[in-house]
Amino acid sequence: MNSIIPYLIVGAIVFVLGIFTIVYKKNAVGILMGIELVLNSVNINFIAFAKFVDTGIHGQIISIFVIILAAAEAAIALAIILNIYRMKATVDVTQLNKMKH
Amino acid sequence: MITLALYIWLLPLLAFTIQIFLGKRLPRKGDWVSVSAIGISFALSLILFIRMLSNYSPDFQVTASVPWINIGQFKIDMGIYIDNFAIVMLMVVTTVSFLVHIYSIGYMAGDPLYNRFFAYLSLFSFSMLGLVLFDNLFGIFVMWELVGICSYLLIGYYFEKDSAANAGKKAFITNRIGDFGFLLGLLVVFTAIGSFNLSDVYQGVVQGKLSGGLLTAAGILLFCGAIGKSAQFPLHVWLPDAMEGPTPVSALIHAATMVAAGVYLVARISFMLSFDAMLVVAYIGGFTALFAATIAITQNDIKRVLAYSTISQLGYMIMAMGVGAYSAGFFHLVTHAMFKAGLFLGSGSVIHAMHHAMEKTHVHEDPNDIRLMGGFKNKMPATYITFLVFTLAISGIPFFSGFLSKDAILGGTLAFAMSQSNPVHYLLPFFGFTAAIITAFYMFRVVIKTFYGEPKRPDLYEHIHESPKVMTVPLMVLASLSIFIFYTLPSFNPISAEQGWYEQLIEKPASAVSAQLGYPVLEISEQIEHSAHVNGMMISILFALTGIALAFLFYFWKKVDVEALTEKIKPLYTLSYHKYFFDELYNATVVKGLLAWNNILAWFDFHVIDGIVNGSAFIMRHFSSFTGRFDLGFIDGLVNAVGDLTQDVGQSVRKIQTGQVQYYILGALAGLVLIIVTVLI
Amino acid sequence: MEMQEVLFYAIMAFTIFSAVIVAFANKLIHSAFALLFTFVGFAGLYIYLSADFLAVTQIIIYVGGILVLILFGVLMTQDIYDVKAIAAHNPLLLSLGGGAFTAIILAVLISKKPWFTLLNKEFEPTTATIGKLILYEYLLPFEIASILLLGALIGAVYLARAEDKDK
Amino acid sequence: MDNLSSLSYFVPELFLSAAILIIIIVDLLLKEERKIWTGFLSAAALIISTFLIFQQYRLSASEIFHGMLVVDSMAVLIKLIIAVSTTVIILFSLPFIKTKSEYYMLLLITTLGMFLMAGVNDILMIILAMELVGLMSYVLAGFTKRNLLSNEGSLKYILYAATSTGVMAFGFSYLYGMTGQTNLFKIQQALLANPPQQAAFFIVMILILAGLGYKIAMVPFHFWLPDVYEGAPTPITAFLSVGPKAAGIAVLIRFFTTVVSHSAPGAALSFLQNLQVHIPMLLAVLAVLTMTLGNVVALRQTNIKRLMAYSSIAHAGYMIMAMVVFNAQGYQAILFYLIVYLFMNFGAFWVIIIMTQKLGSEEIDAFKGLGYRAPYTAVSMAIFLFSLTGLPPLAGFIGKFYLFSAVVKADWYVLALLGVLNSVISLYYYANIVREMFLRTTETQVDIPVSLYDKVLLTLMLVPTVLFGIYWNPVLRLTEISFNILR
Amino acid sequence: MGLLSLVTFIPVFGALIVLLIPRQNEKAVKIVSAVITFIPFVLATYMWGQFNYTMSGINNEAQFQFVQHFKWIPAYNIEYFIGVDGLSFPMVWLTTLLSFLAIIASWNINKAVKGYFALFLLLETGMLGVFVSLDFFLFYIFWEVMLLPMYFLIGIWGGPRREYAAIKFFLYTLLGSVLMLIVMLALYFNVKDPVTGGHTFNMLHMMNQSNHSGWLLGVDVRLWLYILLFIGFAIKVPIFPFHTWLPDAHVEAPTAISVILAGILLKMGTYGLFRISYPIFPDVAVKTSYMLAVLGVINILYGAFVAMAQKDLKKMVAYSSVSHMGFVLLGMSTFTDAGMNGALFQMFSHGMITAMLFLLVGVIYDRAHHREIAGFGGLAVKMPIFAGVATLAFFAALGLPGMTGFIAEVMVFIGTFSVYRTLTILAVLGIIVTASYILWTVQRVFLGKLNPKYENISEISGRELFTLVPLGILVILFGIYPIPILNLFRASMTHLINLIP
Repeated sequence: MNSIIPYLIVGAIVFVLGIFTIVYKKNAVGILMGIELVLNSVNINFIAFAKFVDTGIHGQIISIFVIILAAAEAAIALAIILNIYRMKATVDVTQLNKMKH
Repeated sequence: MITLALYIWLLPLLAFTIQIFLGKRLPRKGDWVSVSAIGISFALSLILFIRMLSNYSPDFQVTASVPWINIGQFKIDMGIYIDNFAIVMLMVVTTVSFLVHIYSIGYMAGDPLYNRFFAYLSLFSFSMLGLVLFDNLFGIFVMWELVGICSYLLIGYYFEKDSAANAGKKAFITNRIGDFGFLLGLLVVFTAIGSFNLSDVYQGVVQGKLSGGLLTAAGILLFCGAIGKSAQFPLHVWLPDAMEGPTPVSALIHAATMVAAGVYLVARISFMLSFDAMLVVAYIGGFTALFAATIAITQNDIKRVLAYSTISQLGYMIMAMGVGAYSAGFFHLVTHAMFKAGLFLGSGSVIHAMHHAMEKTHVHEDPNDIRLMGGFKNKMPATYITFLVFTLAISGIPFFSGFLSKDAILGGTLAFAMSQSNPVHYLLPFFGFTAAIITAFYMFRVVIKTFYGEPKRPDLYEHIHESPKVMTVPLMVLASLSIFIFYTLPSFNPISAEQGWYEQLIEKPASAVSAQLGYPVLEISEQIEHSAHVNGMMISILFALTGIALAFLFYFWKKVDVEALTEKIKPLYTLSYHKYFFDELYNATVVKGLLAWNNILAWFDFHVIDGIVNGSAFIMRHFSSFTGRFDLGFIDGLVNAVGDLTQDVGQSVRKIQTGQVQYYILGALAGLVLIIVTVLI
Repeated sequence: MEMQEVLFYAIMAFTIFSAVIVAFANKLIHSAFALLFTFVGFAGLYIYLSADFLAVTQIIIYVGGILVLILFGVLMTQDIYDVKAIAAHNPLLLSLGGGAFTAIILAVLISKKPWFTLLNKEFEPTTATIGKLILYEYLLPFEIASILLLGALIGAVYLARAEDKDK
Repeated sequence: MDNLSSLSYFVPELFLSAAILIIIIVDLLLKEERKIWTGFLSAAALIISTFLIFQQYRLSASEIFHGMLVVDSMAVLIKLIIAVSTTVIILFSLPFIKTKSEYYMLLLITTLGMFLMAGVNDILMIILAMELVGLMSYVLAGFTKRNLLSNEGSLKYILYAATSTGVMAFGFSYLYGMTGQTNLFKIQQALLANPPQQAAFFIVMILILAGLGYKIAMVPFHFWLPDVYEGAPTPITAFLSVGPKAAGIAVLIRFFTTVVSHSAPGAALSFLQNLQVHIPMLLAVLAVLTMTLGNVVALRQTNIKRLMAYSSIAHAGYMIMAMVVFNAQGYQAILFYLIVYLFMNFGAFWVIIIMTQKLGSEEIDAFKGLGYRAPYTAVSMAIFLFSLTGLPPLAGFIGKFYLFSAVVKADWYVLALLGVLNSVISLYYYANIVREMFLRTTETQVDIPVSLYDKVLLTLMLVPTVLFGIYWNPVLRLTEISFNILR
Repeated sequence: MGLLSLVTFIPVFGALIVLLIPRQNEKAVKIVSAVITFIPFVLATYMWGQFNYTMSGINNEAQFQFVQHFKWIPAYNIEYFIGVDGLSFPMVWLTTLLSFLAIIASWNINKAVKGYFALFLLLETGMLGVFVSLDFFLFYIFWEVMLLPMYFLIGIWGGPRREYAAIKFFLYTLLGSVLMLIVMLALYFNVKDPVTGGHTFNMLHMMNQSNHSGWLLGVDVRLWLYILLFIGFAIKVPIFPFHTWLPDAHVEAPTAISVILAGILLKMGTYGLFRISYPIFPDVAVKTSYMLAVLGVINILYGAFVAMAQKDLKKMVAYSSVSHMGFVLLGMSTFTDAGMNGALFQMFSHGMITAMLFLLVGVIYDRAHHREIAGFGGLAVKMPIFAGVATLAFFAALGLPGMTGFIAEVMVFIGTFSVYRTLTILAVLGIIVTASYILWTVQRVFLGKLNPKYENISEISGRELFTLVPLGILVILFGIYPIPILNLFRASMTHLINLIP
C-alpha cells in the first residue's frame, strides 16, 4: 500500500488480462471490454506513478484524458459494430475475414 | 618494280569488284574482265620474271612498306617484299591462274552463276598474289585467310548440293584449326620480337630475342598453318572433299597454288626453324607423302586420286623443307603446280566430256568414276597426250619437270639421313622412295583405266568428244611447261637442273637460327650431298619405272588378278579405300563430341544457370506450406525464379494476414515479444 | 496489518478477480457485469493513490458512461436469451500464450526498476489542483479533447444514423 | 511559453479549428444538394492554412503551450505536407462525395490532429493527437456504411489501433514512472540525470514503438493496414497512405531524437552509447523487415488497392531506413521523400480512383489494355508507378537517392544494399500493373472517357513527379531549411 | 558550342514532336523520326571532323572535347557535365549511326506506331547520354533512362514471350544499376572537389586518388565497391553467369531493338568498366584483372559453344554476342596498348557486325515468320543478294581478315598473349568454334537444296538493303584501314594505361 509495487502488479495483471481478452473474445464488444481493461491498467499506472514518482500530479491529468479517450473510442467502436450488426447480423470477428492475405 | 607488283596484285581485285557488282550486266557476264585482269597480271609478272633472269642476282630484293596500325607500343607496318622467290611464285600463280581462267570460259560455260565464279577466281588471284607479296607475317596471315575464304566459296560453289556445302565448311574449319596454330605462332613471334616484318623477325631471331624452346614452338606453330593449308596429316581430310568444287578450281586452288601456300610459308619462315622444328616438318611431310599415296591407290573418283596425289606431293615438298632442301621443295612446288594443274584440267576435260555424254544419254551416274571410263585416248587425243605428259612428270621420269624436282627432294632426304648419326632418320628417304613407286603406280592406274583398254560403258563412250580449244590450249601450254627444258635453261641437261636458272637464282635462305646459335642448324657436306644426289637419282628412276611397270601389269596386261589380290589383302584394301577411316574418326570424336558438348553447355545454360534460383524456389516450395504453382516446370528463368522465390515467400507471409483482427494483434504481440527476447537475450 | 491495508488487498483481489471474470466469462453479459466491478475496484484503488477526483470520475464516466454504452452494445447486438450464441471463443492456448508472454515481459519490466525507493506523497485533495492545471498547463489538451469529442460525436452519429435516403 | 503568447505560434491550427466550426454551422444551413459546398469550403480553408503554415517559417523554433507543442521547421514542413495532402484528397473526393458534409468535417478534424502530431512534445499530447487522428480515421475508413468491406476494415482498424494505443500508453506510463515527467525534453533530462535500468528502459521503448509503429505500419505492427486500405473508400486509402504516415513519422522522429538520441555534446551522447541496446540497429532491422515484407507480399496481390497498401508498407520501410542514421541528413532525406511520395502516390491513387470507378473492378486484371483505351491516364499511371519504384529521371528516384545517400554516408552499406535490392523487387509488381496496361490488350478497345477535371488533377500530380526528377533544387532547399528539430 | 548537348537531346525533342503528330498519320511519324535520328548522326560526323586526336580525356577535363559543364543541383554538387574523348566519341558516333539505321529498319512497325518511335527516340537520348556524361549522377540517370523505353519496346512490340523477356531484362539490369547506385553514393561521400572542398559526383575528381578520404583507400572497401560496380556492368555486358537475360531479350525484341540492344547497350557495360571502374579503382582493377581475363575467356568459349547448340537463329546470334563481348573483356584485362585498343575496337566493330546480323535475321523473319535454323535451307537460290550480304556479315562475325572483327580480335590476342599465355590459347580456340557454328549456320540457312516452302520468298528489299549496306561498307573499310578509328582511341587509351599502376 505504501509501496508502488502492488499497484504496478495490479496494473500489469489487468493489462495482461486485457490483452488476453482482446485476443480471446470472439465478440467485437468483448474485445472492446478488453481494450477498456488495458486502458484502465494504463490509468492505474499513471496515477500510481503520480503518487510515487512525480512531484506534481501530471499522471492524474493524463488519466483523465485517457478516460475521455476511452469513452470516445467506445462510442465510435460501438457505432461501427452496430453498423456491421445491421448488415451481417453478427459481431463475431472471426466471421469478419472477407479481406485477407 | 613495286608499282608493277602492285598492279599485278590489285588488278584482280579490281576485276573482282567489277564482277561482283556489275558482272551480271556486262556482256558475256564479264568473264573478259577477270581474264584480262589476270592476263595483264600475268604479262606484268612475266616482265618481272624476265628482268629477274636478265639481272641474274641471287640476292635481289626490293621492299617498301607503309605504317598501318600504330598505337603506343603496338605497331604493324604493311609492305611488299620482292625477291626471286616471290617473282617465281608470282609467275607460277599468274600462269596457272591465267590458264585456268581461260579454261574456265569453256568449262563453266552456261553456268547460272558464271559471273560470280569469275569474281571468286579474281578474288582468289588477288589474295594469293598478296600472300606472295606481303613482307610480313601478319599480311601473309590475312591473305592466307582470304584464300581460305575463296576456297570455301569455290568449293561450295554448287551450294545446292549438300555435299558441296559440307565440303566447303569442312575445308574452312579444318583450315581454321591449322590457323589456330598459325595465329598462336604469330602471337609468339610478335610477343618476342615486337614485329611481324620478316626481316625484323630475322633480325630478332639472330639477336636471340626468340630462342630455345619458344623458337621451336613458334616454328611448329607457324607450320601448323601449313599443315592445314597444305592438307598435311592429320588435317588432310578436307582436300579430297574439296573436289566438290568445279574442276578448274581444283586445278588452281587445290592443286597448284593455295595448297602450295603452306609450302611457300614454310620456305618463308625456314630461317627461323630450329632443328627440332625441322624434324617435325620433315616427318609430317614424309609421312603424309606416303600415307596419302597409299590411299590414292584404291580410289575410283578421278579427282580424288588426284587430290590424294596432291596431298602426297605436298608432303614431298614439306619434307624437303624439313630436311633443309628448301630450294628443292620450292622447285617441286613450281613444277608440281604446272603438271598437277594440268592433270586436274585434263581430268576436267574428261569429266566435262563424261558429263555431256551422260546428259545426252540421260544416265545419272558419277562422271568422275574411272570405272565408267576406258579407251578415251582415241576420242580425246589432245587430252590424252597432255595427260600422259603430266603423268610422266609426276611419276618422275627423266626429261620431265617432275623428275628434276622430285629427284632433288629425294636426294635431299637421303643426304639428310646420311648426315645424321641417328639411323632412324632413314625413315624419311624410305617414305619418299616408297611414295615414289606408289605414285607412279596409281597415276598410271588412272591413265590406263581412263584412256586405254576397252570402253566400259559403250553407251557413254559414243558421246565422248574432245573438249573445245579454249580448254585444250591451256592443257597444251601446261604440258609444254612440264617438260624439263624450261627449268634447266640455259643448260638443257635433262636429268639435272643444277646448271639451270632456277638453282642459280633461288638460293637456300640463310638460317637465322644458325646465326643465333653460332653453328649451322643442319650441316650437310658437299660430298654427302653429291653422293646422295647420284644415288637418289638412280633409285628414283628405278622406282618410278617399277611403279609404272606394276601399273601396266595390273591394269593393262592384267597379269595380276586385281580382284583376287584385293580379296587377299582385304583389310589393307578397306583401310586404304576408306581413307583409314579418318573422316569417321573425326566425325565420331571431334564433331560429335563438340556437338554433344555444346548441347551440354546449352542445357547447362538453360537449366542450371537459368534455373539455379528456380531450383531453390523448387526446394522452397517443398518446405513451405504453399504447394501451388508446382506444375510450373523448371524452365522459368533466373529472374523469374527469383521472382518465384520471393513470391512464394510473399505467399507464405501473406498467410499470416488471416483476415482476423485478433491474429493481427497476436502477430504484433509476437513481433514485439520477439524483438524484446532477441535483444535482451 | 492495518485495516486499511487489509481493505486495500481485498480491493486489489476483487479487482483482479473481476478482470479475470471479464476475460474468461462465457457469456458476454457476465463479462459486462464483471467489468463493472473491475471499474469500481479500480476506483477504490485510486482512492488509495490519493486520486479522489479520479476515483469519482472513474465511477461517473466509466460506470455511468462507457459501461452503459457497452451494455447497450451487448444488448443491441445479440439476443441475451440465446445462450449458445456467445459460448464460442478463439483458441484458448494461443490467447493464454499471448497473455503469458506479455506477463513475463511486464514482470521483467517491473522487477528491473527499483520503483519503491521513490517518494511517496501524502494524501491531499487533488480536485482543485487538477482544475487549475487543466486551465493552465493543460489548456491545450483540454481544448483538443473537446474537438476530439466533437469529432467523435459527428462520426458516431454519422455511423449510427440509419440513412433512408442512401440508395 | 504561456498559453496566450503561444497563440501566435498556433495560427494555422486556430484557423483550422475555426474553419471546422464554421463548416459545421454552414452545414446546418445548407440544403442536401448544396452540401458539396462544405467540401469547397474545406478545400479553401486548407489552402489558406497552407499559406498560414508557410508563414510559420519565419518563427523561431520554440515550445508553446507550456511545452505541449513545439513549432520548429520540421513541424512546419510536415504540416505543409499534411495540408497539401488533405487538400488533394478533398479534390479527389469532390466528384464522389457530394452530399455528406460529415466527410469533410472529419477530414478537417483529422488534419488538425495531424498538425498537432507534427509538433507534439508531451506524452499526453502524443496520445491525444494520435487518437484524434485515429478516431476520425476509423470513421472515415468505414465511411461507406453500406459497404461491408469498408465496415469490416474500419472495425479491424479501431480494434487494432485501440490496442496499439493502449500498449503505447502503457509504455508511456512506465516512461513517466521512470522520469516523473511528461514533457519530452524533461524526460530526456531526467533520463540523463538518472539513467534507468537498461532492460526495463528497452522494454518501455518497444511498448511505445508498438503504438508509434502501428501508425506508420512498421513491421510487425502493420497487420491492420492492408485490410483497412482495401476496405476504405479509395480517396481515404490514399489519404491514409500519406498524411497520417507523415505525421506518424514526424512523431517517431521527434520522440526518438529527443528521448533516445541526442547529438548535443557531452552526456547525451554517452548515454546513447552506454545504452546496451543499439536502437539504430533495431530500427535498421525493422526497416529492412518492413520494406521486404511490404514488397514481397505485394508481389502476389491481385487487388490493386491491396497492392498499394503493401507498397505503402514498403515505402514506410524506406523512410525508417533513413531514420537509423539519426542525423540531419537522414531527416532531410525523409522529408524530401515524403514530398515526392505525396505526389507520386496520390497520382497513382487518383488513377486507381477514377479507373476502378470506370472499370468497375479493383482487380489488377481490369487494367488490361488501359494504355490503349485511356492513353494519357495510363501513361501517367506508368510514370507514377515507375517513380514509386525509384527509376530516374522521376522524382521517386531522387527521393530514394537521398534516403540511400543518407544511409551510405553513415556507412550502413548492408542496409543500403538491402534497400536497393528491395527497389528491384518492387519493380516487379509495379511493372506488373504497367504490363497489364500496355503489354496486354483486350478484345474490345473502347476508349474510356476521362473528364477534364480528372485530367487536370492527374496533371497536377504528374508535373511534380516528373519535374522533381529533373530539377529538384527547390525541394531540396525547402527540406534544407526544414530539418531543424527543436530539442 | 553545345553541339554535344544538341546531339544528345535532339532525339528527345523529336519524341515530343512525334507525340504531337496525330495518331493516324503513321507515315509522318516514321519520316519525322528518321529525320530526327539523322540529324545527330550528321552532327556527330561533323564532330568527328573537328575531333582533336591528341587530346586524351579520361581524367582531365581540359583534355575533353565539346565539354559542357555547369551546375545543375548546386546543393548537392550535381553537375551537368558532358564531354567526349577518344573512349566515348566512337561510341557516340556508332550510336547515332545505328539509331538512324534502326529507325529505317523499324519501318514495318504498324502497332502503336507513335509510341514506338517516341520511345525509341527517348532511348537514343538515354544511350547518348550515357556515353557523354562525365558526372556520375548524370551518367546514372541516363543509364536508367535507357531501361524504361527498352522495357516497353520489347514488351509491346516483341515476340511471343515478350512479357517475360521484357521483365527479365528490366529486373536484371535494374539489379545491376542499383548496385551501381550504392557505389556512386559511397564514392560521392569520399571524394572532395579540390576547389570547393565539397563532395562531388564529378567522375574526373573521383579518378584523382588523392581526392579520396582515408577509408576508401582501405583496399577492402575499394574491392567491395569495385565488385558491386562490376556486377552492375557485368549484367549489361553480359558476363557469364549474368547473361541469361540476353538471349531472351534479343529473341523477343523486334529487329531494330535487337540491333540497338546488341549494338549499343551491350557496349555500355564495358564502356562503364573503361570509363568508371578502371580510372577510379586502378589498383583494384589490376588486382582483379586475371579474374576479368578468365571471365572473358569463359564468355568467349561458353558463348560460342552454346551458340552452336542453338536452334533459333536469333538466339544463336545472341549467344555469339556473348562470345564476342568476351574478347572485349579479355583485351581490357591486359592493360597493354594492343589489348586495350583491341577491346575498344572490338566494341566498335561488334556494334556494327552484330547489328548487321540482327538486321539480317529480321529480314528472314519478316518473310518466313520463324527463325528455326533447321527450317530454312537453300535460301541463297532465291535470295542471292541477301545471301551475299549475310555471308559477308557472318564472315565478319567469325573474324575474317579484311573486316573489323579480325583486327579487333588479333589486337586483343596480341595484347593478351604477352600477359596471359594459356588464356590466349583458349581464346584463340574460341575462333575455331566460332567459325564452326557460323559456317554451320550459313550452310543450314542458305546452302543446300531450297526448302520448297520458300519457293516464293522475295529478295531483300531496297529499304532493308539500305540498313545493311552502310554497315557492310564500314565493316570492310575499317577492316582494311582501321586507322581512323584507332586514331580516335589512341590518346585516350595511352593515357588510361598510364593511369593504371
